[in-house]
Amino acid sequence: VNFAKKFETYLCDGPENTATTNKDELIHYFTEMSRMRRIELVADGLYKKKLIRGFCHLYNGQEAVCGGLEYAITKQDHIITAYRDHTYMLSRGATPEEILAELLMKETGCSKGKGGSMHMFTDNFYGGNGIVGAQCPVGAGIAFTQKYNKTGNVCLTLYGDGAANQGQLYEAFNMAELWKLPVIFICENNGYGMGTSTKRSTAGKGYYDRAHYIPGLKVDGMDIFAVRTAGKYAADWCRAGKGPFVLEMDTYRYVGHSMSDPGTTYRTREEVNEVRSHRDPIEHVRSLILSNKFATEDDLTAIEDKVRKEMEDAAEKAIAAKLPADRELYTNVYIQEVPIRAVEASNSFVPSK
Amino acid sequence: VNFAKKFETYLCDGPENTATTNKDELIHYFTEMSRMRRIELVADGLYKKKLIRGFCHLYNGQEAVCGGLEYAITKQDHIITAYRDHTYMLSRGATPEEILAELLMKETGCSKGKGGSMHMFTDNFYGGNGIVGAQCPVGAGIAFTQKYNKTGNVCLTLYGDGAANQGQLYEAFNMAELWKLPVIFICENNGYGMGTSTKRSTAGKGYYDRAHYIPGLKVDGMDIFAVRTAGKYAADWCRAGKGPFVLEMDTYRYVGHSMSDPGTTYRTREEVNEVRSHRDPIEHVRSLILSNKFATEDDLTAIEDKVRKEMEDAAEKAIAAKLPADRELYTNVYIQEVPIRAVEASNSFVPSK
Amino acid sequence: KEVTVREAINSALDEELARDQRVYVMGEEVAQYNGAYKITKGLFEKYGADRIIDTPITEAGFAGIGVGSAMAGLRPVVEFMTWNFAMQAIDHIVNSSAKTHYMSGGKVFNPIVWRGPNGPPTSVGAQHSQCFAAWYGNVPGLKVIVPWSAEDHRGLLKSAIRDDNPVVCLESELLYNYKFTLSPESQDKDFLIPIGKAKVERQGTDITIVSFSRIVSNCLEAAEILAKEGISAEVINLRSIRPLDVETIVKSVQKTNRLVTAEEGWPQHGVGSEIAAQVVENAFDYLDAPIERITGADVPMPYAKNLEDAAMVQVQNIVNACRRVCYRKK
Amino acid sequence: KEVTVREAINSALDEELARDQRVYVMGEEVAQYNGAYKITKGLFEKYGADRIIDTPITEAGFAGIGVGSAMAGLRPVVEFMTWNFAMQAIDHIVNSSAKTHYMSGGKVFNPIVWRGPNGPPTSVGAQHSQCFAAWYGNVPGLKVIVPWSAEDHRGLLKSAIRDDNPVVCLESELLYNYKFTLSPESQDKDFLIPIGKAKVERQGTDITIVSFSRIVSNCLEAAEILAKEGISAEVINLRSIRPLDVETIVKSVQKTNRLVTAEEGWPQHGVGSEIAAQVVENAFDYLDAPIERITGADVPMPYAKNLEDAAMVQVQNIVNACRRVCYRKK
Ligand SMILES: Cc1ncc(C[n+]2csc(CCOP(=O)(O)OP(=O)(O)O)c2C)c(N)n1
Ligand SMILES: Cc1ncc(C[n+]2csc(CCOP(=O)(O)OP(=O)(O)O)c2C)c(N)n1
Ligand SMILES: [Mg+2]
Ligand SMILES: [Mg+2]
Repeated sequence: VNFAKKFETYLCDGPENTATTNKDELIHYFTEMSRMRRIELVADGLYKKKLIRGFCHLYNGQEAVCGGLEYAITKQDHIITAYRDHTYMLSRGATPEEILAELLMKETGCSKGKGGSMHMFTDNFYGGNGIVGAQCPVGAGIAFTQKYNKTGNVCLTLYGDGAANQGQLYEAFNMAELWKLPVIFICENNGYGMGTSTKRSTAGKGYYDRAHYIPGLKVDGMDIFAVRTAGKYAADWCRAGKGPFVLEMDTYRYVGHSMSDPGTTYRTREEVNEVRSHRDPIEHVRSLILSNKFATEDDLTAIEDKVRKEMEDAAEKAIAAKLPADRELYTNVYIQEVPIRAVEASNSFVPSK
Repeated sequence: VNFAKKFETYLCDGPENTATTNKDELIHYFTEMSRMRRIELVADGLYKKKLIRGFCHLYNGQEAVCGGLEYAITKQDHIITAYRDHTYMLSRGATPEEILAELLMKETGCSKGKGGSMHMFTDNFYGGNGIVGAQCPVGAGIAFTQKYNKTGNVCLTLYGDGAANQGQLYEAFNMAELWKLPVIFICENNGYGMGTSTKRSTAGKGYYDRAHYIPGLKVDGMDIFAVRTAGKYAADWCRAGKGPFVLEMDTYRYVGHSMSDPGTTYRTREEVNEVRSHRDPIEHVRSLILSNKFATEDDLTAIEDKVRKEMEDAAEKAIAAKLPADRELYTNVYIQEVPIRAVEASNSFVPSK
Repeated sequence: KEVTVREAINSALDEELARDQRVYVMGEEVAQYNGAYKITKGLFEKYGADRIIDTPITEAGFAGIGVGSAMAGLRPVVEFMTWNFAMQAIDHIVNSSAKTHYMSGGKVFNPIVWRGPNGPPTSVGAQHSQCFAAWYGNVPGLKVIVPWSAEDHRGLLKSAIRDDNPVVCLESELLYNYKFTLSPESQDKDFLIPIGKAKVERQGTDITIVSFSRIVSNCLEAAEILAKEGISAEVINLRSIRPLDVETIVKSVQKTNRLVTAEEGWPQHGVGSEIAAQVVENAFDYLDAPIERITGADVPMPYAKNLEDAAMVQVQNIVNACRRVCYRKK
Repeated sequence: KEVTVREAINSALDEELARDQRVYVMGEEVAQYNGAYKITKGLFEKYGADRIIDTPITEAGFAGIGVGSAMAGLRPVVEFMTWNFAMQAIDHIVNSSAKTHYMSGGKVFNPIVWRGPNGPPTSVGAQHSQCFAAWYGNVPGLKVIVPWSAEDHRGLLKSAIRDDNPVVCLESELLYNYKFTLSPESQDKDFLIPIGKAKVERQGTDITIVSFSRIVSNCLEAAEILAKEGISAEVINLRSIRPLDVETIVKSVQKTNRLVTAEEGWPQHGVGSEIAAQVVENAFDYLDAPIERITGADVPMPYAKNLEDAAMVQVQNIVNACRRVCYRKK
């Protein structure tokens, strides 16, 4: 595959603007990205039925970033992101059921129903963080442990274009470079932080060159192969002990910021439709499959049907699951189970010993 | 005067590497920088006599920065800095007596004895800030008011090489550029933040190019004319509505970080002596005066004697002044005088109405 | 006139912007988006980009800019999208804004209002549900207002904007849609409520219930229930946490001899603790029963509805506490 | 063996670094400079640059790095040069470290110790003198220790480093030079003091004085003065603010029937407020007099010595309060 948009490079040569793939891989990527798209659609539906509440940030449109990055690293590498985290759970290996159960507030949820949409965690995935920008130094810290323990693993640290202005990101850049931490800072530039366009939030033009002294690449975040190639390049850089790397993913969010945002007051419908019809990451893979005759339209529809069924089954199970037991209110505050004061002191929790 | 070290420029052409001056100006600068040096020596002596307590950060060696900047702007322009602020008080027009009285905890001090070394304030000078980096966005805010009120004035915002890594500086850079605020960010790079050299604290090489999208100059901070020239250039830039500017002042602190730091464990005596003997900002002006025969050695000694006397007189008056009245503990907490709880509630302050 | 709390805040901002050219509004999404919670609706259109200012998501930075602009002569109203995010800026609120007037011996002023929703909304989890009343109320140099009704929001916010001290205004997202009737005088564009005076929202003789912000509603509901049981509860709306109007509380306790406090925040070192301590200091001999404090449960806020309900103050909790305090006669 | 508090902390760090390879120390000037207050003296030389790490002056950044490294398996001890500067990082202490174990339903751990000097030293003014005991003590998910003696510092800090929860350790710069005798057992490299238990430092029968950190010294001095007047004071050293050992306090008050609290922090929503409230909840019927709280004056800390002395808790203030509480018999 040749990449439609070439990488823009900063302080590095950058990888080739092409990647090779094969039938199995393409089908796999198509399937995985379809799963991501579908789980969000299911979440959207459940939200509208008022079964999910609170903030719920969907990922529709950005799937190539999440997908491509996972295939650039190994499961022993680490990922941390902000609150838009459902698909990262999927790509890291969590089951749809534990994700949807979390959204549905169930004890079978990945955080026992205590975290919610913004706070999901699984193996080598650290959430699920609600404070814009805060995950950036935390990601550098995860990379710090890799270096300390000489594991050879890297940490992918994701943040948005809005988050990219947060001062603590620059503090993390500085220490990551000083200490040569194996962290890849990845800006998912989807054009907006809530209702604010990048132009209004950010001076300067790029996000891939923002650390000034750290090399970077600007990547077509709608092309899973470009993402994968860039991710591998950056991971190799880190693993070679050369320190941190910055990636800017040029991507787009189709939906509103969270469920309460229609997502249409600060941008036009045309803008959204334009991206949907010309740059959709799943359609890109679909057309590669079809043009190479690796599968027929019907084959792909069959995959989509399977994926839909998977997610619907998961939702059904999650809906059927139980809410967390009342005592869960008081567990996991500390590692030890300790007495904890309730709203009425007289009802305070005393763990049975 | 031609500048020994040329400006390094970033995203701008920069000014000429030369300045013109005259006898009066040279004598004036010599006098003013001598006053700065002397007030710090007096403070040092009073500290050693235990008349001054707590943190006390001296400015010895950096006088050309404080001096040169004052002559680059007008008294209607604004300045904010960190805790190393005594000389800025002088250059902004405060009397030595109110500065020393503050250090000596007297009611005649510029902050009535309530602020101390780190917290001094005078007209269009906003301190005197003890939290590293915090003054940076505050300075941008002072500039915000200038733009809002269309005064045409600028705000000089000073910070150290250590402070330059603080994330809030980058947040301030971003908003200053987005909103085209007339703020000059000035890094006084004296080589160290406490005991940490710039090499160990800061990735990347320069401080003048750190905002990435904001133009900057690296300036010989030991040459008052270079500082003045750069300051004027930056102020013109701001006044033209072109937004913020960054200056890096290459300077040096002769003394320890604060009084408890001998300043010799993290650098060699040779390093200090080398700067003292080859780059001293006051000696530079002295030699210009002498080589141009604008005055004799004796004339200059006479000036120094006068300055010494001025400072000693000020110290004497400050020593003779009274400590703040007891009730001052409770005033200025709020603009209004309100009842305030004392250590013992029963002694609480009730303002007489 | 019936208005929502949202409308009350909006009108207060509007009137103060109109009244004083130095007043401006700054925060994330406050301008073109009309506010994340639509508090600033229409202000951008009316006052323009110079006075209604969208910021990047950089709380420390714009808080510092707010302080600086105030020191240099303006009167900013800085919105935090929620107070949770203000933790990134708390150094400026405390060290730059609260302390500077004192440190400068009275030379430097920074008349600034810090406002936004505080405490738990619903179902947004641990990082978005913290109540900061106790923290900010701890800090000399700050005033802290906690409006409940539409009248409170108008009168206190307008006073805050005209106050020369930094003022923290803790609102509640859940209140934004609540409707209240505005008296004619509270509709006046110069309607001000003095900061530091509590209001007795309901007279009673048997027990005093002290609360602030949204929970005042719960207390009034609890009082209705208690009334049916023959317990006459006096409900005090603090209106401000700092200054704390101990006088009004003590006066009430001297009458009722019983006290329950209710707040959304965590219990330890909470507003209720301070009130209990002060009542013991000032009215010990009048107390006929221990004081009960109703607070948010001492846990990070959980997401699941059943847990969250158990973690938050319900009307029933207040009723229970009042019953205990009243029946436990000595 | 006589040691200073500084030496006690240093030895605790040294032993834990030796014991567990996952423990590392990070902060400003902790390595090559041996610590701004020389707490980490010699550790850099002994353990090297991989485990004793100098950071740039970027509290938010290195606090976040600390949390991340802990989540991924290490056990950082993060020094803030003083707790005042930790306000820049408080979002990480609260939102990233205290809440994550809960939010993840118990999946994510972050065993991290946050330590540094807290409260007023002398003559450093308003921005460098704040006490944060009440704030951090407010937050579920954190443990907060407040050591006083050399033994406390060793035993509590070592427990904190071995604890799987985030622990805030509030020290006092003024204590660093204080000398204490270490018992043989407290010199043991596995000497641990359980977090959450207060210690009765002095037995007494007439009045209970509760305090923590440096002010425990003042209380003991006050007790000596009171003893001469025939008042037998029991002095309780809290050792931790969270969990707060109410049981020990209540037991003491049941015996003495009188209570005075003393702390360096500001009064409103302070540790004393909480103790007063809890004692009223749990031992109301035992109280023979109102509780008095001695606290830092409710002002930003002034620089001038005479004002500062008046703003800080002195032995005499505690004596005065105890006298009032004891004479005011009913
Ligand atoms: C510190 C902080 N400030 C504000 C918010 C509210 N908020 C949540 S998401 C968001 C926009 C973030 O935009 P971006 O970083 O571009 O990420 P995206 O939502 O586009 O993925 C804002 C302002 C927050 N959660 N934390
Ligand atoms: C946020 C914060 N962290 C730490 C400190 C302690 N501290 C005071 S000055 C200083 C060094 C600052 O160095 P630099 O910015 O280079 O300024 P210089 O002292 O060289 O003028 C440090 C670490 C502080 N005051 N504030
Ligand atoms: Mg975005
Ligand atoms: Mg420096």
